[in-house]
Amino acid sequence: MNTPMRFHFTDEQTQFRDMLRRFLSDVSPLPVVRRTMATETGYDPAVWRRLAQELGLTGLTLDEHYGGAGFGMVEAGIAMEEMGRALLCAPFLASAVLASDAIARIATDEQKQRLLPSLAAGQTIATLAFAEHDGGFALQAIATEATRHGAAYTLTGSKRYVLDGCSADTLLVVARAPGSLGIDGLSLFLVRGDGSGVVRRALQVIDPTRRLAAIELRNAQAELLGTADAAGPALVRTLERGCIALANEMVGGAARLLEDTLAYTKLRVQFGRSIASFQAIKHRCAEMLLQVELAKSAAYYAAEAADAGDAQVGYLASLAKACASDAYLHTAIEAIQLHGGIGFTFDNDTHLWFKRAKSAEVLLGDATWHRERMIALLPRPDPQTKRAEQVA
Amino acid sequence: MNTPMRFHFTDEQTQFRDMLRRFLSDVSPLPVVRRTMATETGYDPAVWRRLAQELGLTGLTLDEHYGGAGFGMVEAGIAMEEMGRALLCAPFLASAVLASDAIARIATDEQKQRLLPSLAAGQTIATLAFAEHDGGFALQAIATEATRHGAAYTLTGSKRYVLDGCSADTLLVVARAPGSLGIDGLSLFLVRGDGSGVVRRALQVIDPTRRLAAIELRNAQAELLGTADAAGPALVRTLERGCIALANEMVGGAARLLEDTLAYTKLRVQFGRSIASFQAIKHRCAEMLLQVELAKSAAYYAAEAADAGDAQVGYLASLAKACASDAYLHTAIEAIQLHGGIGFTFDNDTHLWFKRAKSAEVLLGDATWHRERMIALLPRPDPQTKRAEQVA
Amino acid sequence: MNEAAIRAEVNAWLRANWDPNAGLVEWRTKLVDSGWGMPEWPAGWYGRDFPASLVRAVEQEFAKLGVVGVARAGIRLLAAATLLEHGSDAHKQQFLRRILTGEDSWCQLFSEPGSGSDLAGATTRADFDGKQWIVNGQKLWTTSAHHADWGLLLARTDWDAPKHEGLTYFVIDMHQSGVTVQPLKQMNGHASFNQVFFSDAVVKQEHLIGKIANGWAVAMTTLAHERRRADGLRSGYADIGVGVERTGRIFDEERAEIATVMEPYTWYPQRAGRVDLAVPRAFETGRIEDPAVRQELARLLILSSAAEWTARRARAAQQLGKPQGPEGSLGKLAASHVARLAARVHTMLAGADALLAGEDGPEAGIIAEILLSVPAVSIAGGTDEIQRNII
Amino acid sequence: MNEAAIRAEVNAWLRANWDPNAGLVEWRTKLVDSGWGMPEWPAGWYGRDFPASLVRAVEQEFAKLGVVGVARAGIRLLAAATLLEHGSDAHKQQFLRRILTGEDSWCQLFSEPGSGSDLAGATTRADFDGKQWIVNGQKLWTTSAHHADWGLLLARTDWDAPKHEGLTYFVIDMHQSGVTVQPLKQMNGHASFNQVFFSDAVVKQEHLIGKIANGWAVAMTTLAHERRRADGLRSGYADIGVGVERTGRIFDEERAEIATVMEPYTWYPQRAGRVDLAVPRAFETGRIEDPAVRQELARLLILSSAAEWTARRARAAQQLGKPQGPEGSLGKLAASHVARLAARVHTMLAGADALLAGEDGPEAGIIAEILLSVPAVSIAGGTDEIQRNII
Repeated sequence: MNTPMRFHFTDEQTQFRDMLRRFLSDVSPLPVVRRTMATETGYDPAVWRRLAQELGLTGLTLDEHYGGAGFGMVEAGIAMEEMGRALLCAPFLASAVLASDAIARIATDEQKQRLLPSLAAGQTIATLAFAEHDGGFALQAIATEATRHGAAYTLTGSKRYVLDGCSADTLLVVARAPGSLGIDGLSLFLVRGDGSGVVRRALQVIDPTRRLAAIELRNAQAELLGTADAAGPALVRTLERGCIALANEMVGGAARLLEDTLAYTKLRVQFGRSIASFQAIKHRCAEMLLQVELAKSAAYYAAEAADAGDAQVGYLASLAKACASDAYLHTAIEAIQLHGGIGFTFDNDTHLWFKRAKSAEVLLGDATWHRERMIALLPRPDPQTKRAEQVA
Repeated sequence: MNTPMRFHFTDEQTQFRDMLRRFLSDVSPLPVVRRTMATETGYDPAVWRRLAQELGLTGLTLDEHYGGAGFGMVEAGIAMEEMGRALLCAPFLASAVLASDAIARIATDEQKQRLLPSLAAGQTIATLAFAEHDGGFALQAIATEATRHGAAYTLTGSKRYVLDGCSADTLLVVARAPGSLGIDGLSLFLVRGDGSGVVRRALQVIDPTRRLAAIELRNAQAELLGTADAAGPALVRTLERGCIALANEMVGGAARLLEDTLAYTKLRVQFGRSIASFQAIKHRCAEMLLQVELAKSAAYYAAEAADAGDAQVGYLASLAKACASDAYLHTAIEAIQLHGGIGFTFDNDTHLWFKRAKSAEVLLGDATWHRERMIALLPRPDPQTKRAEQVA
Repeated sequence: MNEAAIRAEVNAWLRANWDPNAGLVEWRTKLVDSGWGMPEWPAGWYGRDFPASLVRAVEQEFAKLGVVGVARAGIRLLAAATLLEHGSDAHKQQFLRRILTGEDSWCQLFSEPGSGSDLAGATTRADFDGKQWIVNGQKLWTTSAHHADWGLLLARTDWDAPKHEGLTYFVIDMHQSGVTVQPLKQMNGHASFNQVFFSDAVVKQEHLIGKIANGWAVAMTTLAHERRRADGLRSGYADIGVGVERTGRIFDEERAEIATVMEPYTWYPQRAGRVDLAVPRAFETGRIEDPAVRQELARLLILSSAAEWTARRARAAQQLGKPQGPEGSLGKLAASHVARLAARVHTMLAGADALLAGEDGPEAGIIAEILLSVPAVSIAGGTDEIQRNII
Repeated sequence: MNEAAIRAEVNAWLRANWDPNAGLVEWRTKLVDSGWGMPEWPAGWYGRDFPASLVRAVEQEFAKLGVVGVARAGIRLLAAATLLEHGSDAHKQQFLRRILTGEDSWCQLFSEPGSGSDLAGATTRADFDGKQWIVNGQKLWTTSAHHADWGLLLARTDWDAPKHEGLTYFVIDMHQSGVTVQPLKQMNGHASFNQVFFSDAVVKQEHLIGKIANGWAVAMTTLAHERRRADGLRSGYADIGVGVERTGRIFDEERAEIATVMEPYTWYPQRAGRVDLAVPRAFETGRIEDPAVRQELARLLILSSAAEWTARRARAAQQLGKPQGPEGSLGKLAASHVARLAARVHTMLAGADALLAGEDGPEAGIIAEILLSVPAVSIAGGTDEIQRNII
């Protein structure tokens, strides 16, 4: 990296985190999470309103100009981390991160002026509908086509794994120009969730705290956002930010699981002694701790790099996502097992994070996919560097 | 598998193993190993003679007809396992397994009659020279070319990683017909180690108990063995048997390392108690034991399958090699670390097996290569089987 | 005794008495009284004091004809073994017969919340009120409690003695208001275990097994038999009537009995990782072409095959009466490795669909069930409990 | 004291006295007497009783001009710290000055074969013959013994007392016939440590440090300083004279001094796995095209980057005076993961060449040295020993 990294949070950022942690444990403690995840929409509008009105989180990274707070990826990461800790059920990633970022990057000033303020205020919820059954989260694989009718467009295709797709008012649909390939010819369209030619269906998910929808588009009315056929590169950036946000969510959940597990093992007594005193348990906890701290470092670094405009942010986003995916899942499995049989029961909370770890692992591409992407983005080193570093 | 497997050794095989173990600890204890590995040829002709004359090991798998014992892959596996335990330095794999098997499969009866008896008697040592710098152990990558002159041939090319290449009297060189590709057009040739146009050089190796040579062939005089351009498929079988033999050698070494480590940790006292009583050490040892036993099962199964003429022997050979490679290396690293600082010293014997594990891991293709090969050899299941097994 | 003669005798008896269209209990009653149902048991108690070799011979004769044996499902036989060793004649009189006929089903009430595998830490209390025992407390990890008639109860009767010496062993009637059985819902939606709550539940004075404060010793008997029989019991049904088509009322009733007992375990194949689905799905999804998938799939095939072969080696050695090698004890450790790796492979194979469950999920939700079940393998402490409860 | 003033004063003194062409000892003698060489030390003993903040300021002034400081290599400063705390004035008089000038080099004689990290288990004996101490026994894991003039010796003087209470701390003259130093050859061919054998070696009565049987307490002082200084010492040379071209006799002599001390550690970069070589070699060998290699390489890059960033986070927190989080203590665990994975990647990248060493091996043997060195990372017990001995 050429940009000097801080490797720590500013006092303001730490205060923001503390405030957020208190707020979430207040408005969304686990009983609320359990109640919310059992509802149809999977989130609590009242909580969402308080998030928006009392903390302005819904506009966290949007320009003040649009009623946002104008913060960067680091603050978004802190928010995601705390939400991951608290298992908050809310369309934050969908609306406040992915959709907001996509509009901010791609839409025209007029469109931003029209769309962002209500998003920033949390009055409308938007989501990014790009993934499809074949190809999953790869933009290159998008098959949904846009047909132009003068200034207007209609979209036809099937979107899947759409975050909060059923509760979103506004769908930002990625579609391609007929005959285009790869990320060329991709455009971002605005589609009303209740628009004609739009059929939404809630998918049965492995993680009840993160809702997904399948969306069928049959000649759905759509408004082009920004320039036609040129959204590809911007969308890549948006998804990278999504990965960084998700990586931060994951380390929040993993860290919380670790704390709970340490507390539980210290508490739990077997054969007359705390099981934490069993050396083998200690070693497993140390390994969990390592995984969590490494993943934190990667997630924090990627967020800081994004704000610093680091040219390698794509590489770092994939690194953070892959690192956090493996760490979170490992931590979750260990947490369940170290809780003993009770950790596998539904009344014990551990599985809620396990399921979140599982969905986060797969969402926006799994670790294998991001490891491959890392190498694809790796710059070929010039022969000098190697010799140079050999002394180090 | 359709052939019924025994999953145990016969009493005769167990007696053969016990006898061999006693013999090796008698003729090649570790001090002898250390002395031998410091010699130029890297093996002890006296020990080799005793192996041949007292046990007839050099002809273990050759037909009685050629002065061999006519045993199968299981017995060869037992021999390799015991040699791996004892770290025997001898050209057994090169001469008694690879070279003998190749001749037996490929050569004409007249050639076998001429070559095998002296191999069986251990009077001559042969090795299989097939690997080359580019492509390593893949037959497909062989570039050495054979030029025909009437009935005679000359070979030109560079062989590398040739087992005991400098001490072998007879080189079995694999070369291809000009313009041929893959394993088509490969022939097996007999070349005298001291023949004209043959330049042999001992390579500096990571494992002093297993010697390798680089062999330059410049219009070297060669005798074609068997039919021209048709040796490919037979050589594949020969190398598969080599992998099974090597897998058995590896489990022998791994099992021995495990035993030594358990003994050492029980012995070693720290803070007033045997370190074996530290739970974390126990768990590491249990994991080592699992790895070793799994690798044994795979190595034994492959050997039994080879003798049973199992059609999947290629798949099983790669499975056994990959399994044993990872298990042996894991065991060796753990063994060194559980021995504490002393385990890293040259005077402690652990590193001798570690180096053997390292060379065995790479020889005849590493675990990644064999895992890939396994899948390539995997038969596409018919849709029925799945449903059928679902109930199981 | 001469094996051939025994075989002839049992065979003749079976041909004379076996009727696939009889009622299950009706047949078993006849079988139990004949002494052929449990030949290893004492002659005085429905048995013939047969040594293992002859028992095996008898079993083989049963298998040949596909004859249904005595009830073995659940922990019935553990209860019986315990009663045979520590019970009074009255106990044997009252319970053994109905155990073998299958009329009574039993459950084990040992573990408690928190105590995990430390059974001696039990805090469920039993107090004698002068004419009967009053039980209060909670048990966990009881498998068949929801359909059990009787329970093997380990409860604390002395709070001053060292923990192993304050326990007493009872047989408790599960059909009473003081006993509440609640299924324990798991993270994967299934419920293999129950919690059992006792509030002033009653145990007749004569249903105390062994002596007061001697419960630990009695419980050890139960656990010892549990371990010894585990394998046998699990295969208990598998080897009956191989190749004999099993039609008739008696088989229907037996199938029903088995179904009831097996019900809590329908997810166990998923817990083990369903390696059998990996290769077919790799081809069907086309992910077999992905080199990274190929590596992980190969790792899984290596691990699971080697684990299976290791188990076969252990069994072969056992059958040859060879000294049991270490490879026998490794099953659990291997199983947890297999399950974790299988979950990773299934996740890779499912791609984005790994997010989905139920009808929307791959294999109609089976894959999701795998991903949500594997963490149960090798649960620290809990495992043995779980494993042992499998029939 | 005012920092600016201090900076000015030291800067002026340096400009007046610093001469790159002076002899190393000559310069250091002047430096030591001036009190600027060890400003944190007591005023009475070559120091100025400076607090850490001012010491840092002085060090920065030295760095600016690229001035060579007092001798820090090896365990000299640990010896000095121990003598300052437990030594008599005579000891300080005799040893401190020559430690700082670099004239004397020291080694630590604590660990013994078998005792591993359990130092109190020492069995090397020291017996008083009426006028001096006679030492017999063996020490292990001593780094600089082969060029040391003096040794810090922990020996047992009372065999009846509990193990911690029977030890006494001495300074032993390494140049005597009773002391034999043997390099301890490692599996990778290097020798970072020595074995030291004592047969009737002699220690002057006045070279006993502290009181008889109080050796454990004194040793604790040495170890405490060892841990506290570890980082500082390791970077000791790195941050000197950055960007200042370092020519002149004094620098040559210092380089020679460093070379001597660093010699046993030339293989440490290989032990750490040489992650820096992975990417360049992946491209050079063309193996970067292999998808399986790409996965492992990515895993390595993730692990090593995250480990480095974790260390940076710990340092940043430390510098901000924030409470030290857990991330600080994880370095070793991470390092062993990195090393193992790096070895795997280097093996994959080398292909069949991973069989070869020395000139025939990839990178002229560096790769082989990596493969033969990584097992040394996180050696159970041994590790701390090894780590701490790194300057």
